[in-house]
Amino acid sequence: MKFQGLVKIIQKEFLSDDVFKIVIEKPKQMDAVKPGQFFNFNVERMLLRRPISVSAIGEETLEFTIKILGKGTEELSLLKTQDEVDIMGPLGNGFDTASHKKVLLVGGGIGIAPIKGLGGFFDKDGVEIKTLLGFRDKPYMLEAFKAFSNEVIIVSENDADYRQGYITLPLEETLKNQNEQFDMIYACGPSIMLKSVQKICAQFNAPVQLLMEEKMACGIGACLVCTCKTKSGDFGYKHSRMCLEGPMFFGDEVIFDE
Amino acid sequence: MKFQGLVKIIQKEFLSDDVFKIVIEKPKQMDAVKPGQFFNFNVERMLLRRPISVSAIGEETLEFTIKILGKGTEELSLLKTQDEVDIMGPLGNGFDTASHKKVLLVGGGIGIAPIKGLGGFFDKDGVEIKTLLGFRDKPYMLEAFKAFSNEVIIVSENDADYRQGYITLPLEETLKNQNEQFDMIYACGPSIMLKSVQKICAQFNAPVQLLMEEKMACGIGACLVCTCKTKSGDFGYKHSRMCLEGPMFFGDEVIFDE
Amino acid sequence: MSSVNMSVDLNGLKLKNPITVASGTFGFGREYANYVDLNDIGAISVKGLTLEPRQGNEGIRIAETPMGMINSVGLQNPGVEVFIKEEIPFLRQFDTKIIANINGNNIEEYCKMAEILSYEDVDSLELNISCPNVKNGGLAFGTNPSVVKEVVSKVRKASRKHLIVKLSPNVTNIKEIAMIAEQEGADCISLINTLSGMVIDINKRKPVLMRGSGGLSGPAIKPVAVRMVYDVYDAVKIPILGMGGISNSMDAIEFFLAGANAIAIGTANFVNPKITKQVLEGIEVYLAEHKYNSINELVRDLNV
Amino acid sequence: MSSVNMSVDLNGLKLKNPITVASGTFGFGREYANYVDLNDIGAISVKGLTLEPRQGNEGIRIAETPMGMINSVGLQNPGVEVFIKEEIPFLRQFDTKIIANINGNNIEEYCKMAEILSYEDVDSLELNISCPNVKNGGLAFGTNPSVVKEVVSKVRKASRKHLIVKLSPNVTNIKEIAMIAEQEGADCISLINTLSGMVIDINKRKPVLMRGSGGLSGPAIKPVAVRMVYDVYDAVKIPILGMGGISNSMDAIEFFLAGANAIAIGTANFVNPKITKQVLEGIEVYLAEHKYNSINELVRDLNV
Ligand SMILES: Cc1cc2nc3c(=O)[nH]c(=O)nc-3n(C[C@H](O)[C@H](O)[C@H](O)COP(=O)(O)OP(=O)(O)OC[C@H]3O[C@@H](n4cnc5c(N)ncnc54)[C@H](O)[C@@H]3O)c2cc1C
Ligand SMILES: Cc1cc2nc3c(=O)[nH]c(=O)nc-3n(C[C@H](O)[C@H](O)[C@H](O)COP(=O)(O)OP(=O)(O)OC[C@H]3O[C@@H](n4cnc5c(N)ncnc54)[C@H](O)[C@@H]3O)c2cc1C
Ligand SMILES: Cc1cc2nc3c(=O)[nH]c(=O)nc-3n(C[C@H](O)[C@H](O)[C@H](O)COP(=O)(O)O)c2cc1C
Ligand SMILES: Cc1cc2nc3c(=O)[nH]c(=O)nc-3n(C[C@H](O)[C@H](O)[C@H](O)COP(=O)(O)O)c2cc1C
Ligand code: FES
Ligand code: FES
Repeated sequence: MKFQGLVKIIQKEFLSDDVFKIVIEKPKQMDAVKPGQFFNFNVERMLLRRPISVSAIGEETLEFTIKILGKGTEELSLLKTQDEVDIMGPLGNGFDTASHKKVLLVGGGIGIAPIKGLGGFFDKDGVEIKTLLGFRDKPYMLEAFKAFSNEVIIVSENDADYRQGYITLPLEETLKNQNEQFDMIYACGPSIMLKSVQKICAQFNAPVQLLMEEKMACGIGACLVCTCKTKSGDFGYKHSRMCLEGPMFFGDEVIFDE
Repeated sequence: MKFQGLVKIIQKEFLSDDVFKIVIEKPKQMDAVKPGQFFNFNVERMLLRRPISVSAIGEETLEFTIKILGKGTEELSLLKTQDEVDIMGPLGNGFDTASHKKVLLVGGGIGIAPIKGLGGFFDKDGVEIKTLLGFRDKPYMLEAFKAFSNEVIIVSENDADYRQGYITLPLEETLKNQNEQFDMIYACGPSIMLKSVQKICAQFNAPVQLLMEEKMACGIGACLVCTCKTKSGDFGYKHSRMCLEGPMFFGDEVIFDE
Repeated sequence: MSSVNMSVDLNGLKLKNPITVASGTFGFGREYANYVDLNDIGAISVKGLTLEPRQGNEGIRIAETPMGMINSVGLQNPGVEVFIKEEIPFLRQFDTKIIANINGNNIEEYCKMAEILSYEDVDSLELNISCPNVKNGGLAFGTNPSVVKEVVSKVRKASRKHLIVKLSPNVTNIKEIAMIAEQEGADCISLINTLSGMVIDINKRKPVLMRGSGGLSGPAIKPVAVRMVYDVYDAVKIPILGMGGISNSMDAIEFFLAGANAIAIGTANFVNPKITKQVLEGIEVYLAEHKYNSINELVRDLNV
Repeated sequence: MSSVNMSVDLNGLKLKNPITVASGTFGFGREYANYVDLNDIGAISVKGLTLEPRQGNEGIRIAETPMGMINSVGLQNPGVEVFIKEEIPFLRQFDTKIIANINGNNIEEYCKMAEILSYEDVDSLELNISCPNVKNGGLAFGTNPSVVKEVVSKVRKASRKHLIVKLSPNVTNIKEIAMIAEQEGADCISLINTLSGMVIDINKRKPVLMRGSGGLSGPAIKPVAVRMVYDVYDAVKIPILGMGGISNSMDAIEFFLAGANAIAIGTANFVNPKITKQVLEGIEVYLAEHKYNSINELVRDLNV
């Protein structure tokens, strides 16, 4: 049986005005968790659960980093240390982390949360990590990224203390630089960013894994409401379930709408 | 304008397993509050507000005593000191407290809450008070009643430390006793109790005020969902709004169903 | 307060703003006057009126449901004559339009009321065709196309007042009913009335409401209402007064985008007596942010 | 576990307990097998099947609403042949009945599927007449009485399997449709399918779902579903499989009291994957407390 039930919150902390992290005690009967996997969080006030990626995987703990976007994440933000919350998972395929020497991590917005989990994982394996982070406003959680990355490049749309612009800028520059070769690129962020990342990586023939986000219901592949188009399939494309076949898709699989 | 808005909770305390009291700061712009009046409490998780009587009226504070019955009252029970809650009121007609020398107060179940508010009021005026209280299980809040009553009689359906049975027993005994005369009887409790109280008081020709409870929506007389039958009216009866014409009705006004 | 034009013209009924309150949820305005300035409301549709005074239904009249409520008030009201004598003069003290919501047991009663009110100081008649039709085994007038045709055309002949026809959502084809209403002379369509629903008390083992079923309102029904407004917009040319579960300005904006020219707030008044004003202000902010000059530009302004 | 008899016989379809899962909300059972013992479920109505594989609808397929959700999956499924080869053998490992939910673009497709499945190891066919009828301008089969008559009678002739007809709630008169289904040979009625609803994204200014409207499910629709089960019980003699917003055992008991012989859990599976078992246990406790010997005694056992 997969895990679904109450877990205890052992740490809760705000990282910025609207981003907080919670650390939970990992139940013994839970399956091993991979970076890029997610858990479906119950929110009492809303009908549906809320999917949240792991942002750090400890021996006996799991960390989640959550941005307040609407009522559901707002209710999660009210959780306190010692409270319990009903989660199910781990869900989804997670990142493919086959042995690499050097990887490029690309995170935009709250998409940096699963990227942090992935970085922590590679760090243990001694992989060389370069990280590109894009924020809308003031950056946060930078320490964690600096700790595991050999190099971190930060852009922000609105914070003048940092280079301004979109993450796609440093991504293009990095890939143009022939001196650096990456075994794999990993990206998570808003759909529009992933679409650009896909395009840029294709231009440079660089392999990339995209961690996608879409509204979900069951989170386990039963209801078919979370699909995106992927290239495999009889009709030139098929509708794959982000929650089960994803949320990680390879760059050359996904077809973005429009 | 009548008051509707946030008020601050300055005290919160559990009185038994499922009964708690909260004390709020009375806003300056609020109308004077009478015993038997109620406030409509907003409960975030539910659509409709929940009506709650005042159980004590201070100079600058109001007290409410609430029994957890369902989701709405459960959510109210989570409120803590310093939290704010959205209330509207005071609502309803409240008790008629025209000058009395001696009164009999009859409270059953959580119906003792408004009775406590009324006793506190009469106490200030030096009225002689006899109080009959009926509980299902272990009694609570007895100190408060003893403080203002000249005599308190307690029954419980299930607690063997007290006289067992329904409140109607001591009521009948009290009214039978020709040595005691009451200017007015006041009763609040479940509908079935009020129906018996009405009958007994009629037998003894004793004037009684009944504080009724029914599911409400608007709480101010606009939606007509909270009606009960009363004797006045063109057709022999009419449907009166508990929230506006009530919740207090005189014993000879109300027609109970069945 | 804002430079955005909020006035709307519902085919002859001119409102200073498009926020109205739904019949049966605002009494005759008196009670809410203690909480909100009635001058801030575009129009008030009063408690459903009948020719004679009505006592309404017996027993419990309300049950709460997930994000909704069902009611069975049964048109308790003092009758049209008392309305005329006591309530119109009260409401006329305020700068808001009066919509008289009329209800009948049969077509003659509807017509009689329309006639009587023709000579009275109300701004519009709202024909509530969700009433049970005694002749038709209690099924609502508004669910049978040929009955709708008859009642609307006869009421139209009985009065020259601005006429709103209020549709029942408990139908297979709402477009068909709306088109008939338009064809027979309605000036405006209002929708939706309540969905038919039931709650059973599992301890008493009987329906909470004595009549069994009642009318479901509140946020739960909003998606159904938005869909019906959207459909009716495609079917008729006359303006639409949209309602059903509106609880904040975002909800209201959904209705304008679906095709409503004005909206009504019902059940949400019970939760927040100041909601009308707050919704108005929220819409004004949205319009300004999105560079609209007038609320009328928002109507069905979908990106498609 | 309990001494109360929980087995039900839906006019030929015998279930060890009356808790089933609603089509489209439980996939083919595989996914939920990780969370709940499928042996504890009376029957599984599988994801809606079509003759050919279907890709389903494009774009966003879900929007959350107050205590509900609307979906627009568009019958994505691998087709009836793959179902037969891969899913029936999987489900047969468990002690639960298999209900094949069949869907067609036209009556011929429905009949073809019924024929094919006649020779396969499924326990019942559930005819979903909420599908859009291509011939009829996309209006659902289930909303037109004469189309219902035709499709049910033809499917009945095409197969001798136990036949459930699943009704659409988007109709004026659910009793009429149920009676036709009974008359044309349905063994059982299931209801309700989703209500038609719409959500508009006010920032993008377009309906969230690409097709505009979708199907509303979840607690929000429960009062509508209970009312329809209650009405249909009065209209037909065949058993009823009730559903719509059931989220706990109290909700389920409401449906039995309204007249359902068995119930299906849909949207609530998404929230709580173990809900089926929990509802079953909750009902057993209620029956014991209220001194019922069998679930069948609870059906429409109202105090009236
Ligand atoms: C696999 C997966 C992993 C995720 N991991 C994280 C994480 O680690 N940290 C985190 O903060 N968030 C994460 N999210 C996003 C998170 O689930 C949503 O922000 C959350 O569900 C919003 O709920 P809400 O009630 O606060 O907002 P709502 O009121 O539901 O929505 C607010 C707005 O956000 C949009 N929205 C809602 N859900 C999503 C979604 N899943 N994707 C894109 N837009 C959406 C809505 O359409 C609406 O416009 C993840 C999502 C998925 C699918
Ligand atoms: C004028 C008035 C004054 C009140 N004063 C107090 C008070 O001082 N302290 C207090 O604890 N309670 C008081 N109540 C009762 C209180 O409002 C209800 O207990 C509360 O609304 C229940 O909400 P819930 O969500 O917890 O339960 P729900 O889930 O709404 O209901 C649980 C059960 O109680 C029944 N119920 C709900 N509301 C009422 C009601 N108003 N009357 C009778 N039965 C009801 C329901 O039918 C259901 O069976 C008062 C009610 C009224 C009308
Ligand atoms: C308690 C109550 C009483 C109502 N009475 C009437 C009525 O008399 N006439 C009428 O046309 N509609 C009546 N309605 C329907 C509302 O006007 C409105 O159409 C419906 O409630 C949907 O809007 P809402 O979800 O915002 O409440 C009533 C609704 C409620 C809740
Ligand atoms: C995502 C989703 C997909 C559905 N697919 C089907 C389907 O393929 N066939 C069908 O007959 N009903 C389908 N339904 C309707 C359900 O079976 C059920 O009738 C409805 O959701 C009401 O029950 P609920 O409120 O418990 O979910 C679907 C419902 C949902 C939510
Ligand atoms: S969320 Fe149900 S299939 Fe993905
Ligand atoms: S609760 Fe609305 S009239 Fe009493």
